[in-house]
Amino acid sequence: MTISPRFLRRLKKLREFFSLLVRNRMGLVGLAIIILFLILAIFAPFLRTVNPTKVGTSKNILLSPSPQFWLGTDDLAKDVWSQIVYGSRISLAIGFLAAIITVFTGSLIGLIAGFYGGKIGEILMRIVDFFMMLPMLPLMIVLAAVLGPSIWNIIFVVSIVSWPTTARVIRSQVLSLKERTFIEASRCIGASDFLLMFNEILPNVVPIMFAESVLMVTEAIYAEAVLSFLGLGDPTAISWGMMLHFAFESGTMGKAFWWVLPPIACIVILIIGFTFLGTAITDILEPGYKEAHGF
Amino acid sequence: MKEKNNNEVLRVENLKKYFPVGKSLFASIFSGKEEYVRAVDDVSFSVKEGEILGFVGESGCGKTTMGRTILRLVEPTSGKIYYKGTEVISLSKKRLKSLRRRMQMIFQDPYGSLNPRRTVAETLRQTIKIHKLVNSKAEEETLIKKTLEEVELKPVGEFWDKYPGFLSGGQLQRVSAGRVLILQPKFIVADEPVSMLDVSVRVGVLDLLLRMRNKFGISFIYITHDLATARYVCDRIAIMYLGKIVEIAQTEDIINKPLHPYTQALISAVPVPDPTVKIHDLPIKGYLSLTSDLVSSSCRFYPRCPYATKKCHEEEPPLVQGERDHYVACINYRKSKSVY
Amino acid sequence: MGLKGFAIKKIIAAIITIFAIVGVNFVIFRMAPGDPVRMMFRDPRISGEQMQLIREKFGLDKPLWGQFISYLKELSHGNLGLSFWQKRPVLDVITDRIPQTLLLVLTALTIAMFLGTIFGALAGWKRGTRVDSFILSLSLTMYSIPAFSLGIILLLIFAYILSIFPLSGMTTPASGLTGLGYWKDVLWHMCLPAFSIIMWYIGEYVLLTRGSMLDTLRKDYILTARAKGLKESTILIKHALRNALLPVITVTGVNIGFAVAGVIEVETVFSWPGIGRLVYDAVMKRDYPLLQGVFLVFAISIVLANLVIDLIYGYIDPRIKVGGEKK
Amino acid sequence: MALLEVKNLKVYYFTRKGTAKAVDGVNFSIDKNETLGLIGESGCGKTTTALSLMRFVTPPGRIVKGKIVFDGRDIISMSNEEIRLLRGKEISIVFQAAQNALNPVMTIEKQISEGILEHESITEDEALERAKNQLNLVGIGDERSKSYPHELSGGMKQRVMIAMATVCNPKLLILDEPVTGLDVIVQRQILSLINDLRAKLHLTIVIIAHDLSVIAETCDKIAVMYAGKIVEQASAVSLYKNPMHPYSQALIKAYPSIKGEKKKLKSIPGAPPRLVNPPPGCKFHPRCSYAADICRKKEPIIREKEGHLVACHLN
Repeated sequence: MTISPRFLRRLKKLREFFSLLVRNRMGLVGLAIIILFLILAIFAPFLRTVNPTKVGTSKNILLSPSPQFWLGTDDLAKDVWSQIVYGSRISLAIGFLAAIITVFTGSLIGLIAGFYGGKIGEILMRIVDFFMMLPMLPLMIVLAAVLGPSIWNIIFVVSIVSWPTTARVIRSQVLSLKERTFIEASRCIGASDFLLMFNEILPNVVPIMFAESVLMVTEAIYAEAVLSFLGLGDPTAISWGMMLHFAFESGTMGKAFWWVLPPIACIVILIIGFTFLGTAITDILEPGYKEAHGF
Repeated sequence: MKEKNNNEVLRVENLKKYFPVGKSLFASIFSGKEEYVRAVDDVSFSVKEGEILGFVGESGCGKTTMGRTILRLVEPTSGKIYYKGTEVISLSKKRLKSLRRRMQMIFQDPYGSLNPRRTVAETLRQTIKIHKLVNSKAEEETLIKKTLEEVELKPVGEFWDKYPGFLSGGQLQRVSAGRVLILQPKFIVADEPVSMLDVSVRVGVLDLLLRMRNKFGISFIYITHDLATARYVCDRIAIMYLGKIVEIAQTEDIINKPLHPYTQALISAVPVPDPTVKIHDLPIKGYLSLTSDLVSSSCRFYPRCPYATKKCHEEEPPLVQGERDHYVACINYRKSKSVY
Repeated sequence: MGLKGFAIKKIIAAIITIFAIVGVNFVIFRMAPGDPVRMMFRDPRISGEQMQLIREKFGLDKPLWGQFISYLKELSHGNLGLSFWQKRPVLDVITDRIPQTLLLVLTALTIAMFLGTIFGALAGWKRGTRVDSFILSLSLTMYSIPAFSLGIILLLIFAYILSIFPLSGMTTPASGLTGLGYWKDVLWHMCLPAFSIIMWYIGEYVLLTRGSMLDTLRKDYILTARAKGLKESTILIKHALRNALLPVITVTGVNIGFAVAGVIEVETVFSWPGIGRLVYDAVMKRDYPLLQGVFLVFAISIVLANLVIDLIYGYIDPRIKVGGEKK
Repeated sequence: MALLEVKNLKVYYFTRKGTAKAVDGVNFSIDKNETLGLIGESGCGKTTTALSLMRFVTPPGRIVKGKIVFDGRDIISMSNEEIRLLRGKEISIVFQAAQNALNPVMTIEKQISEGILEHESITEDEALERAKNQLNLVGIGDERSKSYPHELSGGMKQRVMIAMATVCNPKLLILDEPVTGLDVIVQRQILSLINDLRAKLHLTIVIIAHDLSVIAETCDKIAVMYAGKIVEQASAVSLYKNPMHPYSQALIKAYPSIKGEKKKLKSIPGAPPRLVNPPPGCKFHPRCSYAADICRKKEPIIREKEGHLVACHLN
């Protein structure tokens, strides 16, 4: 197959985008942080020092950092560094999966609500408004508590709570695009609703969906951390939030800061990484969009 | 009324389009009475083959809504529209699509009417695909090339891969014309096609429309607020005021012998590019009001008319024949002819 | 539609929303797998007979629709059920905690809103300068730190290591303080939790105000004001700030929802005896009736807060006040 | 003596795509009580010129060179405070698109009186009284004084803008596309108002338009701009009767008119040049039907000929 000129143009645009991203200071920092954690997650089995789930012997309880335990041990004598390494997997997986589900659902609903307006749009938006009115964290806590602790439930909970934001952002974009004459012109030419939605409007909102996904990743990482910290995480998985939960519950937090600070640092740095990346992307792609999001 | 004229392309009968005021769900539940803006109110006319009929009026007079209703981009409240004898309003979606090859529209905003993420060739290709106009890739390329030449985007290669953001208003409007022309339509609604263009390129686009008419026999409805450009392209002109046609006649008759006081005001308001001509004040008063506070049984121009009598308030004037092809909707027309 | 119509519309919308929330609340707790009674009262000592009694009391033997009706009936009498953990009516448990939470939240929010708006407006006004980029990057960072993480760090540094502030609670236990001494003690306990909430929330406000400010500064009427020869300070205060704050006010309603999140996290970390800490306890004890009640209280208070803010907005913006809501 | 003299003004925009020379060496002057029309197509630099007169050019734009002498003082070298005291008091401007140029949350009387209070030492009540008089003057009854902008029609907003600009009796009034986007009848009413005010308040006016027909009657003098330069300048009548620059000629020929016989019009081929990479030589040569070799190579300088100032090699 030969490479079509259209594909080449896309490629060139993508390259242009990345060069702009790297030149943006926030974008560069964000990208570097994310890549660092991706490496951590992918190569976790090679980077860990011991099996993070292995309960150690009692003489190794709450040891401070040493050449053997890089970041010390917790109250069950488990290695903190190895837990941190594996925790990155949970955060990134939940972040990406929840973001994909959220942005997909939210965009679809936003697209339909914006495009069809009228009764359908109004009803969809009332539902969105209603969801936006619900207090996010309590809703997540309640859902997580009722559904029981598992990674999949957390992903589900985060998605169900976050999609309305995306739906709203996409809808407002679609509404303003719909006002543009080219949509009416295409309709007049004879384009079907399906074609209008997915061929005319969608390509124009893709940049925003992209930026929205990045922001949703931060939401999801944050949600996982909080839920786990509050004791609603998956007890069989190792995550940074769970580490904090156990530290907090053990009552030994004040004596073992090496157990507490690394997961906090990881959560914060990873969220900052995605926030910076998201800010940089919106900065580059859609100057007007930033203000809409309050950045 | 039903008698069919063979060279008639479009016939519109009693077309009405009312928009409810305050569209919100709540408002319609809690306020009992429904209020409407009568954007198009009982309009009838016909367009002959190869004719350019102008619709002139101020913004808010309903001319754009009327144009969009004819193409069913807006569903009318009531009325009938015939394209060569086929009733358009009752057509199914599928039949409508095939009719779209014959009836088309050129929009006002050249910068907004093309998808910014599509090149010129891709825009035309989209039209070809929707209507499956050709069978092979090669034919497609030839057709696009021919069309671009037709709308004078030459040399074609220079425009082929350009995104709309890199073209000027006049060039964009030519692409829009090309996208429509590729379907070989018989009838086009041109909604203010030059009002957003620079003066230096306006005439170029108007000439393109005239050539499309002369070469392919396409009929046009030319919607504008500018009597001067209407005079340049139109065979006949209809003057609209608040949803109604108040006067319709051959172009030169409208310009030189306007019968309706509103038409007269419009004509004297048109700026003339000649510094030796002095501005005089208009006989017209007040502002155009868009709300539906008018009593339906009075002349709509009554509040602003310098010649208004009590009778104008009580009676809505019908559109009557003044001279051979000259129709006007004014009660005072006959008796006050001398006044004008 | 004037201000009155606007207000009626908003009030009706709020009532509908509250009904929907009640419905959702009911449904969520029926979503739980297994016997709701077992879920609600995870007490192994409970006997079959007692269970039956509870079933009847809560109407759980009826079909779902009937259950909802009796739930509504109980709710209308202020009966939110019995807390399994505290063995008291849920409503009593919650009302006991409200003052503490209000004290913490209102103090923190007021300070955060005040400072956040000022810094945000300043950053927007000085767009592109060093002041701007400093405020912006600091806010983005603050905004990215979950409130509980910040709380833990503060706790470690100021309570454990430096011992400047107390570790937990709202008062020193068994101190027997009264009057001014008591309030001083409360204030001392409140410093760290309030600071955590302020820091988290301030970032949000800075970003919001700055964005709105930038939006406003691009408007033509700012240029008009300059063309009149007004002083920059006059333009900032009379033209820019007033218009920039309008959208900030609307978003405040939404933000109260976020504030609730901050409260849960911070109260948990600092064992502040408010509703937030109650959520944590209810989760740990798997006390479902309590959780259900707390959720309802949170949700309804957010709806009411939003309503108040909408009404204030309607009063401030002449486009709504005089009528003719324009796009 | 000229009230305003612009000498070799250059305003460039430094964008990512390159430097756009929006105004590139513009000269003109206006005497007291004179009205100058600045006409040209979109992007020719006319609005930038107007903004420069009040020093409203903002980054990425910058006044690179030139002098703007107003009443004996150079505006470009003034301090920010000096220029501020001038704005609204001695030089006023009415921006294009009045609907966005009014503050939506302030009554119109407040918006008008604000300017008086800034420049004159009078009480607030007196200022409000003056604002009401001013509203009467521009044909909006003072009973409307407590209205908010969204309650007014487009034409009325434009009247408010004019009232605001003239309330301090400025020496110079700049009108940027004062009737663009308004309906013909409202257009005519606004133009009549401008003519009225000019006589009543003895105003000196710079009026900017893309449409010659709109300003033909109002102006004493017309300057035609093309791609950042003035290509021809003459008295209004003379420019209309005897245009010398091919662009002016083409522009006048391109106007349809409703007066007199219907005539065949001629369009100007091509599109206005981009300011970032303009053609070499005379910027009009790609669209000029008389273009000769020299036009493609050398940029013409503006010279006087038969009372016209014209920048063309062939004249």
